[in-house]
Amino acid sequence: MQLTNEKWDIDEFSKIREEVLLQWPTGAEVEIQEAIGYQKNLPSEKRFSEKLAWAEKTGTTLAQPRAGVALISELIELLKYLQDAGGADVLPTTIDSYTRLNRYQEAQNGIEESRAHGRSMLNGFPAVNHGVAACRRIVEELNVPLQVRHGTPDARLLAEITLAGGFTAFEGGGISYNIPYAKDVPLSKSIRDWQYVDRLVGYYEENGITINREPFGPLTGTLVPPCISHAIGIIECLLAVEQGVRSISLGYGQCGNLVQDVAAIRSLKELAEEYLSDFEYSNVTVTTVFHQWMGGFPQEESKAFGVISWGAVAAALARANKVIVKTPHEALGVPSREANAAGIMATKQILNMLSDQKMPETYELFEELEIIKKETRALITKVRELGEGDLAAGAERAFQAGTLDVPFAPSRANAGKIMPVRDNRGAVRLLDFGNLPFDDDIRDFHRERISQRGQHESRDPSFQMVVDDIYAISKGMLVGRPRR
Amino acid sequence: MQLTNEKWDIDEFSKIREEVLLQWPTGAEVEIQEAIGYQKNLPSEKRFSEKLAWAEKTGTTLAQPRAGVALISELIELLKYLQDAGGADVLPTTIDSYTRLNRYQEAQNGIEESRAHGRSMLNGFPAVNHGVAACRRIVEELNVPLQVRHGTPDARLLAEITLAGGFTAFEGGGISYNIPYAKDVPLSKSIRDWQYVDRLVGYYEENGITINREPFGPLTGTLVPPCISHAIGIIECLLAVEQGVRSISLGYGQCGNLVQDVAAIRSLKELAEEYLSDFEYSNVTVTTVFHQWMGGFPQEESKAFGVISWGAVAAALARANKVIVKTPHEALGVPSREANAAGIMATKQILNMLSDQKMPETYELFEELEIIKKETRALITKVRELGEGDLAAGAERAFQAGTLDVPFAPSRANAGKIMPVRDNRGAVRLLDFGNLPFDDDIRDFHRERISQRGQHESRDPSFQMVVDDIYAISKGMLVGRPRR
Amino acid sequence: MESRPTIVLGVIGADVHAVGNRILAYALAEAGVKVVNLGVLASQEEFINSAIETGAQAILVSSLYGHGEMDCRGLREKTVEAGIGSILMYVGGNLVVGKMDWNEVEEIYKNMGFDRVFPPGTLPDEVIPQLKIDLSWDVQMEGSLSGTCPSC
Amino acid sequence: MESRPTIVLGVIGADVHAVGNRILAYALAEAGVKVVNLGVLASQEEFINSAIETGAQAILVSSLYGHGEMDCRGLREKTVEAGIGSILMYVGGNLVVGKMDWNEVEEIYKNMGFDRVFPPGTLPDEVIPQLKIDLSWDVQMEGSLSGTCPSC
Ligand code: B12
Ligand code: B12
Repeated sequence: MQLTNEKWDIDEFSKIREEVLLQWPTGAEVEIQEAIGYQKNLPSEKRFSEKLAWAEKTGTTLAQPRAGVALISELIELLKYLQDAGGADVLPTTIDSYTRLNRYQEAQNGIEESRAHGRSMLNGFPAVNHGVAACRRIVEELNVPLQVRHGTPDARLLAEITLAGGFTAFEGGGISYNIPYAKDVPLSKSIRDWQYVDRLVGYYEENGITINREPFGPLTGTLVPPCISHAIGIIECLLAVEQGVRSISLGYGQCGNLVQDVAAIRSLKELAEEYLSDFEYSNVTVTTVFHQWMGGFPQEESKAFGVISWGAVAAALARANKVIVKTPHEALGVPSREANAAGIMATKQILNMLSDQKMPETYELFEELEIIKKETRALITKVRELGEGDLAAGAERAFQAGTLDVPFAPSRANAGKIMPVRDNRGAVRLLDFGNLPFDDDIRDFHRERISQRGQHESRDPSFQMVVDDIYAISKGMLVGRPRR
Repeated sequence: MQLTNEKWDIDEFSKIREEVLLQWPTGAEVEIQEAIGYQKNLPSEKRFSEKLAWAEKTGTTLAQPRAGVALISELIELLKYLQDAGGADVLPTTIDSYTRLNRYQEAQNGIEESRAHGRSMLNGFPAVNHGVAACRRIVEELNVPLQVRHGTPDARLLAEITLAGGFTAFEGGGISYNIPYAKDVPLSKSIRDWQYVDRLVGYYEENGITINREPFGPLTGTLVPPCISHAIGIIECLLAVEQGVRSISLGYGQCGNLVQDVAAIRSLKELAEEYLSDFEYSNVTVTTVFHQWMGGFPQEESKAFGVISWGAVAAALARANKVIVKTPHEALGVPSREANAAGIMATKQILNMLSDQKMPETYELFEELEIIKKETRALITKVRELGEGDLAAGAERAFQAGTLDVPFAPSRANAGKIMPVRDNRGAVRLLDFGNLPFDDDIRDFHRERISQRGQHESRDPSFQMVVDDIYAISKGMLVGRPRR
Repeated sequence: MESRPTIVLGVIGADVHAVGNRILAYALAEAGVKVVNLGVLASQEEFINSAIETGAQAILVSSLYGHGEMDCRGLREKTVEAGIGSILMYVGGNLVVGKMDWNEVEEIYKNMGFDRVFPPGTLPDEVIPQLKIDLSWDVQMEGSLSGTCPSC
Repeated sequence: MESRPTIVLGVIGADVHAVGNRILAYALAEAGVKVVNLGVLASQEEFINSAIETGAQAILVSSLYGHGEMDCRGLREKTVEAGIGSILMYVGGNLVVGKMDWNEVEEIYKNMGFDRVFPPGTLPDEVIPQLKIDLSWDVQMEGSLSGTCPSC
């Protein structure tokens, strides 16, 4: 079957669906009509899309943590704490790594080991193993909307179970949950499997239930230039909308330079809306998500608070609709609930203090906005070209050709030829363009910015500079200056 | 004796000096020539003025905590910890409240009670009681410059002892250490007593020893509009320079609106240099000090980290030469050494991450800068007028007339007629001008800004709005919006 | 009891923290209390003398700066000596140096003879209803504060 | 021993954290080690087979994502079965779920048969000298890293 960006025929979908629900015994619990009925009865304050619409209307930035543990009642307790003590505006359920790779048997062992050890031995919640009823218990115990956050190349069964379980938002996408999260999964497979998820969400939508979908913006979290994540996010957005999705949140991982970060969030929304109208989709709501720094964190909690707060500042000034919050334990391990709540509280203090302040409008900001747009358009144009108009096929071929390329990604489907580095102000630029389809204007811009830094540091930009940048924030800096 | 801004005659100074040194037995330990010799032998990395010069040259913002406990070895241990674990660039010794009011006997009791209880019963270090040798032990045990920080209307003996003890910087001033710190001390007395301190510093200067002097910028720390602290800081600067001081740091307490805060730091330095040259003083080095939010803090440590970090952002973007750091314990009590170090580390993480980023230059920033300058000039012009050219006499009369007025100050010398309030973006404006000598342009500016907020909140600006603003940051906001 | 109780308010010892005192005075006055405000730097003697002079029903002591323990010691004994030993006494603020377990702090001050001890960050809204109970008096609070500042 | 030791490097289990692995591979290669890099998602079998095939002197296991305890269990036993039971074994990364006392973590992994256990945030500069000692080999490190990335 050829990979194309076309809405799946309902019969084809239903056929595959039968197989999907057989992947693990809990699949049998899913009854789509009953699930739609369940979703219909959820109060509006538990619907993700409605909370996002409110945020957009009021100019609020919602704060959302990451959190997931192996067992149900522990998860409920944890999420309640983050809601009540932490003040989280919306909640996640983060899925464990075995489930993400469809290793449900290992997840089952993890559940049992967790029961035996009395502490979570899994780094997230194995929702498939726990099943539909367990998800509903979670949804019912909490007062705010819940999203599934994971990193699963094939999330079909996970989506079936959690959406039937009352979750109203689902993170991921065929590219963004493959390239950073897998080694050997072909893009043609993950994109198709995510078309399934989007078709399922589209089916709910046709039945009056809006489920929010959020491509994973930060990718590898490590010096990803905005144009790369923008191009991928917008393609996933368009693929999702084709399958009937109508509520989309596009994410971006903080790079650390304020001007670049604010320009990134603004351009992301503007570009997405531009492409949606270009492709003649209507009635789609696009919101933005800002991820606090996704790369290596400092180990000291107080320094981590500094990083978290700076992320909150950028989210606030960019007027992102949602910010994903890090914790003071980030460098060490899955956070305690107290550390998790602390991250939310520090973030909200900043969001509130800045809610009435604006990012100064400058030429510099405008310039950054324009360069991101130009780069992103170049990447997407090439995808369209390679796919002969089809975005799904084009995306696969673009990765083959390296015209889409994610830095530091584990996937063999990724060329891994581009090399990002910070410029003298800390903005992320490209030292090596790999096969990115950029014209000379763009290339000159990057080269000039990087050479300013080289001069300042009296060294030639090289991989050593990149390594220095990778460690920089964890060592208390933004730009990885040479050690004295 | 009439209060005038004239350099004290050395004989007059020496005569009073004899009395000062008799105020407490430890005064006998001070031998000025020997002290000058001691200061001369201090290595340059322990000299405050040199560290500041380095900061200015390299564009670095130095981080300084507040810290002081009752007993000597505990103080040394504390300061070492802040230097080594916290990474403080320069160190303080904060003086206890009894010493600040020259109640040396009560301070003595505090020392003894602290020994008995095994915990510091004093909120600072009683340097006068401990004497010269104790101060030198402190200076010798540490590797960075040390400043005396206090709040003492009559700091003559404290200055004698600590400067002979090897401290290289001394905070305070005849206005800024009276109005917020005393109730019944006449300005004529405190200004004169601070002329003494400045004359002493000038004497060291004449002998080749530069002691940095720093008027206390934040005053009551609570919604003090920049023009008020600027006018007072600049007057204290000019008074100090007249007595021979050559290294001056001018401080400002964060208000919370980024544009206003950056404009405040920039205008402070520009105005000071303008007045210094206007009064034809030369060879004076002016640096700036940014105080993280000095009003009521939130009780949750994580929220306090948010406030601290936002202060660090403003300090970094304003390119202040020094930032005075708060701690996550601020709302609760004198911080543990760990909490104190945590505040420094969070601050330095931000300072470093922002060191290569710049405040965007906008019209808004320029406008804010100009209004602060205009207001400050109006206040200082009136002081000159009232003093018939003499700044010392003028300052006293300005407070009498209420043309200089500090909000929420305890001093009877202060009119207490002005009333600050935040505008709709959180900048501090004046709701009631009291007797401030402002023209209609300035008044209209404030009124317009405040009325924008009133409209936004659908309520008339009133004292209730001021009360809401006083609590706002401690309740997680910047602007005290009406409770719903 | 008279419909408007009188209370003496002040910040004790060498403490100059004026902001909370201003707001307390304002809020209490708005609630209908007759406030005798000593302001900052108030000595034990001033508290007692004012209470006697004005026939006050309560003494509200603030201490923010950390020396409260030393400054408040003996105050109850002095009220006894002065013949007003049963006067209601509140204390509030940052009552010890440093962050300390609240139960311990409360204990220290109760042992000194204070009837109620209030933690850092106490809002007027939390004090006034308590005062109403302890003085069995009808608070005239209508919604939240409003109007202009009486003392400034 | 041969002047350039061979080591097998990889991220074990279902773990996809690729960045530290890249940097370790790069730094070890720069220091003169022959690096057989399995990358992420490496199984116990892959570690053992590669070590046998390449005659490696050490196995360096990374686990960042928290499932290390479950993923590493039995690895030493498998080396014994495969006849390379005395091969040097290091493990490093974020080795358990959550923040846990480091001594406990080290103990858990030593009991599993690892020779050395490295805490989160370990820099290559700290690993290479240790490897030098354990393999009694002359590191060819000159100052810090330099040159261009070999693997990217
Ligand atoms: C970037 C990142 C990601 C990226 C990874 C992209 C990619 N494919 O590489 C993304 C966003 C995809 C991601 C996903 C996940 N992550 Co992640 N991630 C991080 C993060 C922020 C930085 C990791 C990094 O690149 N560091 C920089 C490199 C240079 O350092 P390093 O990896 O630590 O490696 C160095 C040292 O540890 C040491 N070292 C490592 N191995 C070895 C081995 C030996 C023998 C020696 C001597 C030394 C050594 O040397 C390396 C070089 O200096 C860390 C937290 C942190 N450190 O701040 C979390 C973290 C590792 N992730 C975590 C988790 C849980 C996940 C997820 C499960 C999602 C979730 N629940 O939140 C998924 C897992 C997916 C999977 N199957 O593996 C947790 C692990 C928790 C735990 N152990 O308790 C962490 C600690 C965050 C946290 N506090 O929750 N993550
Ligand atoms: C502003 C401020 C200052 C200003 C005060 C200006 C002025 N003249 O008013 C300045 C900068 C001058 C200052 C100076 C000092 N300060 Co100061 N200051 C503060 C700060 C930041 C806010 C205080 C404030 O105005 N809050 C807002 C008002 C509305 O709240 P409040 O004062 O807490 O009062 C409310 C409640 O507590 C309660 N309440 C108060 N009293 C009572 C009494 C009763 C009976 C009841 C029911 C309720 C009640 O009701 C009030 C209204 O809601 C606090 C820390 C904080 N809270 O964040 C430190 C703080 C109080 N200061 C402190 C210290 C130590 C000092 C200094 C000694 C300097 C130093 N070593 O750092 C000097 C002391 C000078 C002196 N002699 O008193 C410490 C006290 C430490 C301790 N107790 O362990 C604090 C806690 C900071 C800290 N963590 O170190 N300070």
